[in-house]
Amino acid sequence: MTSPVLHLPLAFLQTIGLAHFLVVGAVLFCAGITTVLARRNAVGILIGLELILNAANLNLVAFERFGPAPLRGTVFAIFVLAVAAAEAAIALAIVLNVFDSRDEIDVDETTALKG
Amino acid sequence: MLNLALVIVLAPFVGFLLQSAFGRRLPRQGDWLTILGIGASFAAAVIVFGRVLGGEVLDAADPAANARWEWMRFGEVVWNVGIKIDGLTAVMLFVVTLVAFLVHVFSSAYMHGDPKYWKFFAWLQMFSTSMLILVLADNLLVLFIGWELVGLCSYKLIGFWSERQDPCNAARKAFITTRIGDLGMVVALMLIYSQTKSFAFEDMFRAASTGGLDQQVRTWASLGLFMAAMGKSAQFPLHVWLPDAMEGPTPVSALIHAATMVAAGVYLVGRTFPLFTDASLLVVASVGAVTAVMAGLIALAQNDIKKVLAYSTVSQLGFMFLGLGCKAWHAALFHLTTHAFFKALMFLGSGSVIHACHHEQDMRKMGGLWRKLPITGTTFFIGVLAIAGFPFVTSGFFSKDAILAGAWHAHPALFWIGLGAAVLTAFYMFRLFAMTFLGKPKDEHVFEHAHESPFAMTLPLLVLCALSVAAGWDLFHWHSKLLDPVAAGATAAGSIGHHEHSQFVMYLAITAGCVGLGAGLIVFRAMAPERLAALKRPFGGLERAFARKFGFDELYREVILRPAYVLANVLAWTDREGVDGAVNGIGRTAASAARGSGTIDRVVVDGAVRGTGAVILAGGDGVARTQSGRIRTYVAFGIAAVALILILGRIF
Amino acid sequence: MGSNLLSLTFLLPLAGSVLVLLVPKESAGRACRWVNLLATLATFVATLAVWSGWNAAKAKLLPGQYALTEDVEWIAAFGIRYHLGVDGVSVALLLLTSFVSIGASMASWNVEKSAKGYHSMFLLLLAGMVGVFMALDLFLFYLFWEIMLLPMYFLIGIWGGPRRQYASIKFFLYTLAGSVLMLAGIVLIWIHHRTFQIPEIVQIAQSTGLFEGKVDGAATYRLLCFIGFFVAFAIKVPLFPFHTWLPDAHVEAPTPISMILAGVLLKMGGYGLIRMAYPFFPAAAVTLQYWIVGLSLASIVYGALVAMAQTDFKKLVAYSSVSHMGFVTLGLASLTPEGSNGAMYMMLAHGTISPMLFMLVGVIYERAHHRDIDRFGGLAWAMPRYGVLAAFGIFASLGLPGLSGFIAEITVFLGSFDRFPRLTLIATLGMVVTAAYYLITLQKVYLGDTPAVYQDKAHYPDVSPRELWILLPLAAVTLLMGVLPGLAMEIYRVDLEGIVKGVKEVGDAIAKVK
Amino acid sequence: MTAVSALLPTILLTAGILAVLLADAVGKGRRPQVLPWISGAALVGTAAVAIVWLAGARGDDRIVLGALRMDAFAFVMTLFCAVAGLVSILATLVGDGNRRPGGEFHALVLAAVVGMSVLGAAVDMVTLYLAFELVSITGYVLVGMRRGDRLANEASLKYVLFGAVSSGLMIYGLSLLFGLAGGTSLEALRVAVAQGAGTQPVFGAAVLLVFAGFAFKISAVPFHFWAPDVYQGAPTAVAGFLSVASKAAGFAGLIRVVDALGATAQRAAGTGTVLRWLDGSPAGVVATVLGVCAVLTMTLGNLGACRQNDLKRLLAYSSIAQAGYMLMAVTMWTPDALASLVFYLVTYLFMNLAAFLLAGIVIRSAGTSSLDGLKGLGYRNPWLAGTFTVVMLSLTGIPPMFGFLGKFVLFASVLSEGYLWFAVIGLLNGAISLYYYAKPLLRMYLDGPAPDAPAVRVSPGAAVLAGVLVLPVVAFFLAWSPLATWTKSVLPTLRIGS
Repeated sequence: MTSPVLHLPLAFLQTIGLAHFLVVGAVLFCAGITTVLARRNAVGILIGLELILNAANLNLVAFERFGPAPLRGTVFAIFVLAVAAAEAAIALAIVLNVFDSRDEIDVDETTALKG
Repeated sequence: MLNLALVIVLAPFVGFLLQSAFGRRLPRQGDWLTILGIGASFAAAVIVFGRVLGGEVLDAADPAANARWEWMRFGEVVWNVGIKIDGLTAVMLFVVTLVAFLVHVFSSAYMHGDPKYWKFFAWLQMFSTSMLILVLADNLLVLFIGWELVGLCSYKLIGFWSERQDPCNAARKAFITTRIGDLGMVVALMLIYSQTKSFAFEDMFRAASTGGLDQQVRTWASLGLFMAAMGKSAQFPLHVWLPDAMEGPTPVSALIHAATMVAAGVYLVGRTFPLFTDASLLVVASVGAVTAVMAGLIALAQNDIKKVLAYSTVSQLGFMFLGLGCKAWHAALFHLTTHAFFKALMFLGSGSVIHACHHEQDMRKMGGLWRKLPITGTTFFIGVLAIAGFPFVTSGFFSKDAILAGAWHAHPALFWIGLGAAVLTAFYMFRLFAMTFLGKPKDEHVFEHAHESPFAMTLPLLVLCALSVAAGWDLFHWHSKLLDPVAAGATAAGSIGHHEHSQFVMYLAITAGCVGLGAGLIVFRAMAPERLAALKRPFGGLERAFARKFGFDELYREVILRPAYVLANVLAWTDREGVDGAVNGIGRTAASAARGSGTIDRVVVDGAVRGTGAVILAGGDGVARTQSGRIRTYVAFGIAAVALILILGRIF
Repeated sequence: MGSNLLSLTFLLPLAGSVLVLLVPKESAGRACRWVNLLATLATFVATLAVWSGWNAAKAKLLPGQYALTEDVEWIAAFGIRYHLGVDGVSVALLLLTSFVSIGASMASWNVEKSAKGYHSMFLLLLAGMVGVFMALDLFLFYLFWEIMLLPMYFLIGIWGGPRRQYASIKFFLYTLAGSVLMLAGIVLIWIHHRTFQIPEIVQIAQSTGLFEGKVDGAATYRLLCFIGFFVAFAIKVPLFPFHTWLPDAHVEAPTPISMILAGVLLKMGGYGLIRMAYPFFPAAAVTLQYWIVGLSLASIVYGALVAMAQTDFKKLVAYSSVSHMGFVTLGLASLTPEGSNGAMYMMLAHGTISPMLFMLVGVIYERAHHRDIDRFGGLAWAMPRYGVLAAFGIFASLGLPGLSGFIAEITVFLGSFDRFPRLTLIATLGMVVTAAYYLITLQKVYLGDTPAVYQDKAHYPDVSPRELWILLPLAAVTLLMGVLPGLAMEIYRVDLEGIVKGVKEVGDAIAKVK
Repeated sequence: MTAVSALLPTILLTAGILAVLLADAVGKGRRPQVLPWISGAALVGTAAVAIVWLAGARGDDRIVLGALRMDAFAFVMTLFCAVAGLVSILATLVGDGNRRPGGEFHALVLAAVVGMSVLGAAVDMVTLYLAFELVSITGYVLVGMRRGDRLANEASLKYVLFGAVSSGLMIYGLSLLFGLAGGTSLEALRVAVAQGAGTQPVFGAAVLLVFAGFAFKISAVPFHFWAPDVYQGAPTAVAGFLSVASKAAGFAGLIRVVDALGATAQRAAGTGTVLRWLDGSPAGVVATVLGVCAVLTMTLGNLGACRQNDLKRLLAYSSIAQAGYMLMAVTMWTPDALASLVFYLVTYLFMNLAAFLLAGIVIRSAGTSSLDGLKGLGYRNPWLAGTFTVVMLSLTGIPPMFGFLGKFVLFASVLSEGYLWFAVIGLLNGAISLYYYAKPLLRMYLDGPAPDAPAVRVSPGAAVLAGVLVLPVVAFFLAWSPLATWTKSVLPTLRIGS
């Protein structure tokens, strides 16, 4: 039983080039964006955020692997990781703060400030 | 000569200043002061009259007389103010100062006991001053200034008893109607100035004769001047204010509406006669003729003694304009002078009658007063004869006959209308005389109290009676000496026709006069009241029409006043809502915000949206609504914007 | 010329305004109104000195040159100079300003509500106004123009009538929106010609024309800039579509401020047109002249008609101001010697007559605390002297010959008839309508029978000496300017005609070329 | 002058942070009085270094460690943010009176200033991103300082979520740019763009994403949503700090990036202004986006403010509108325009800090941040009301206040590029702004004295600080031209790497 996949031109599968990584990066980025928009829970939004940051990391590393610049991309990626961690920590602390005073962190409810 | 003229003008002005400042505290409330002022002016006028008879003339143009002073300067154009005396001015000066003097004397008795006695004399003085400015002016601008000042003084004098509403309305109506006329004068001024760049009479006449002013401009300018004259002399369309002006005290009616102000219109047309082209002269003549007849008819149906006299004035002025229109310049001006005397006589006469009957003006309550007021009666009778044009004895005959002769030569059609008017004049004047002085007294109460007026009132009557007879004869042949040179000047401008005295016209005029008087005698004197009523019945509808003055007041009220008010209110509303509304949004919200009312949102959100202000606030409101407070909408907006720009980027 | 007389004239009220703040708290009421009066009188004396100084220097001046100039470098980076100077036109308006301010400062005699603030704002306003007429540097002019707005906002806003907030914010917004357009114009001129000095700009404008060669499509730039300047000044005049702030501002402003607003602030629009808008862009002025005349006619007739429908006496006088100021723009647009002279004369005449009218309204408002025409009656009997003055004021505003209003109206008519015959006829209609609404008001308020309430002398005393001292000088000037117009005209005639001739020649030349 | 001297400001500030944290720990729970002195000393030291460097021979501004270029522009930004930090700390001390802020507050402010100074000097993508994040994160925490306050919590939550997403977009954009440039240094990017990298389709997307980050930082449309809510929720002093310092740093970073995208090359090549919209060149794209963004920010900021009845929200929208005006200058990208931007930033610093300080005082005494708290203030405390009026009028741009001079210079630079309609829109926006800036005046004066309103106590410290801030706003038009010429000399040395 031949599945359609097999008929794909094998050439596409063999040589994994820069484009593939960028496509995956873009997909990750879009996933992150949709998660941020769809989620009502603050933590859910933070998860989406992590997806976006990792998409950026993937791009960086991919460019570094296929591009001329030696080791610049990965250094950048590592910095991004570090900053992402710090940001997540701060964000969760603030979310906890909100949780204390409101007993729920549904983002749509926090509308005291508006107009 | 110059300082005489200055005395003439300044004497009453000084009187006005002193009287209005200290009048109340002076003995007899200062009436002697004002009589002195106008007396001095009258004396000077007599001297000037004599001098001008001797051929001496004050011409502002020549520098020697230095009767011209620079008033304003624009670039190289200079406007100046000057005094000019020629034959016509001399005559007018004499007439105005004399009548004014007599009226001052008359009112010292008539107005006795009035709370604002001193104020009346102050404004009489001011009126005389403005009239004299008008007469002495050497250019059209100063004449216009005098013209409007006369308007102001007549406003003040008509509305003298200002605590009652009717005099105030009458005064306002007079001022505004004459003001509409003045519009014509302003237009004329502008038309002439734009071509000649000067207002002096001699420049204007030189330009007119040498073609400086083209024909079209001359016609329109002269019609503008005539419009002003119509306003002031209460001619056909603009006559509505004169009968109402009778609300003013009788001496005022005598001075203003018989002799001077009303005559100013005729003087204006006379003075600026060279400007008139044949076309405009035809208009003047026809308006004059129509007014003469129409006013006569209305006078016939009036029962208030002063209203009859008022309409008779309008009719006589129509006569004068008819004369001017038919280029009988000399005759018209002559009629002006004679009419001034006998009309003033009759107004003062009616004043003394009213004074006698304790301010009763309705003729139907009078009758048989001749026995009670002999002097007034006789003088009044002579006045009636004069105005009717009783042959040879009265001056009226000579002047009216001259006008009719002129009309006969120029426009025969208008001559017949004029003749008809003459008959009418005689008829209604005799009706007036008969109803007041002859026949049986209709109201015992009025008749009992009637008594002859004091000497101060009868003296002017006697003087005027003498003059209205004497003026006819060419004493010191003042016609030729005074009027002809000016007429010659005017003819030089090629617009005054030569007229010879035709016998046929004279006889016609005599018969007209007698027929009118006779008919009056038969109808009003002899006929019994009930047959009189029978005679009147077929004319019933006509009479009501005459009584309501052909409905002109209502016509104006509907055609001009009401739409003006409606337009004003509509504009005021649009101003508040429309133009103002365009910017009102901000203002209104600021006010509501300032009141800090809690309903701000309701007011702003669902309030009526107005103009740019509101648009701005709606924008602001839109922005605020996007701030929904929900974080996910914020992020969504952000990303959506980025995506939008990306797509747009792809398209371009 | 070294004399710093002009700076003195401007600094006097400014110093007064600061001095008033230092007056000790408890005697605030009485003391600072004296300081106010003294400062205003001092300013008047200073303007007289300026007049005599200018008179002396006048002989030596070339046409278009300014007297008593003070020119000091101020901000080098942008070429801004502290440049003051006067010519005939500004001297005449300076005299008007300080003269009317004396009356106004006397009229604000019994202001109780935080008197110190009021008098200091009043003097700051005077300083701003005086400055506007003297500034010859566009930036300095704009500075004074805005300085003047601030106190006006507070004076109407705090001491005004019931709807004062609405009126003051509207006044401020209207004028600011206009002046923002002017600022754009000023900056554009500065960018392309690197100068703020009015004489230099006029020089360029009359020779090559502004922006010529500096930017492609210079003509459209000039037109846009002219519109920018014109709108800013038209709002101040106020001209027809931009006038809606005036009735509100007048109705809500206290009497003295109304006097200054009508007497002086409206003239700034006219002054701006004469000093800047027309000379800077003569071609644009000529091309748009029919628009300007149309708007002026609208102002005259529309203003008069709407005035007829008013029941609030002050609003009626405000709309009559709109109507009268329409003459100014009409006269200017005609660019004829008579027309422009008449326009300037109307500014001086209206500048003395309207404060008098507002004072008259103020007198009865202080007594009756309402301004509804229909509720008045027979005041001439209750207050005879007041009645006489009121009649004088109304007839002066009506344009009665022998008073200044008539001279202005007749000269504008004669001037503009040369250029726009048929259009000027429409303006003459205004004369009749003005006569109508003023006489109707005169009758309703002053004549007829006096209702009982106005009879008792306690509440309705005749005009007080202080009020007389305000009204009589204004009446005297109106009469003097009516009988002897030469005196007032000679001050500004030569300079004004020079400016107008310059504008007309350049404008016509360029118009012919196009 | 070795690299150390270039990094002196950063070193000083870091030392300050450590000292503050140490002192706080050692203080055994009591909040020692010394903390403000330490942070104050650090900030004053940094400012002094910057002033000395600027006034002095302005030594070499070579790139340090491949990441920073401490040129004149960077030092101006450092001075700017140090002053803003100092004022914010003083405002908090003076404002809250009773509750002295903890050690971490001082540390965070110092950290933020470090981030801003580095952001002003960044010439490498990595340093740019790090500094950007440092400023943002310290901002999130500062907003959420008052733990118990529900509004503060909500404000910080919104700030952190919105900020994080925006920086996420930015880093993704930067990663794409990294790919295009083949290196993290902005110089590499500039070279790549010069060689036509700009024509690649992905370039537009990358630039946009990076701008998302900066738009968030300077609160420009469409990333301005956080500003009104956060300013309202945050303590007033912190809101002031954000509105001035972080916005200035945002502009500094933006200028570095826009330069890297070939704007200056375009400008130098004499092909007219960068603002040839949609002319296909990469710089054209940048200009179009910036221009549209500027107009939207201005108009939206002004419109939004018209409807506000809360003082802090009103000031928030006003700062959005001011960002719009400043963005206009960046769009012009001429030496005059950038000088006018720096000039405007100086006026903006004094005006806004003064506005927030005064607002803080009024709100604290009135208990509510709504405009009604101001009722009748003009009569109760004339001096406070007077200074507040001066600041409001200066923000509107009424001469002779400082704000007018800033606007004048700004619009002059725009007009000299011939963009008439652009300037007119800006000017009309200025006119509309009068409406809402006059609202406080309305309440303070025009409503008449409010006898029952609480008396407003102004501590001497606050009065002095307010005086220091307001004085230049009123008096600067006397010494105006030295500042104008000085700002021209401080332009960022564009063409990084030359």
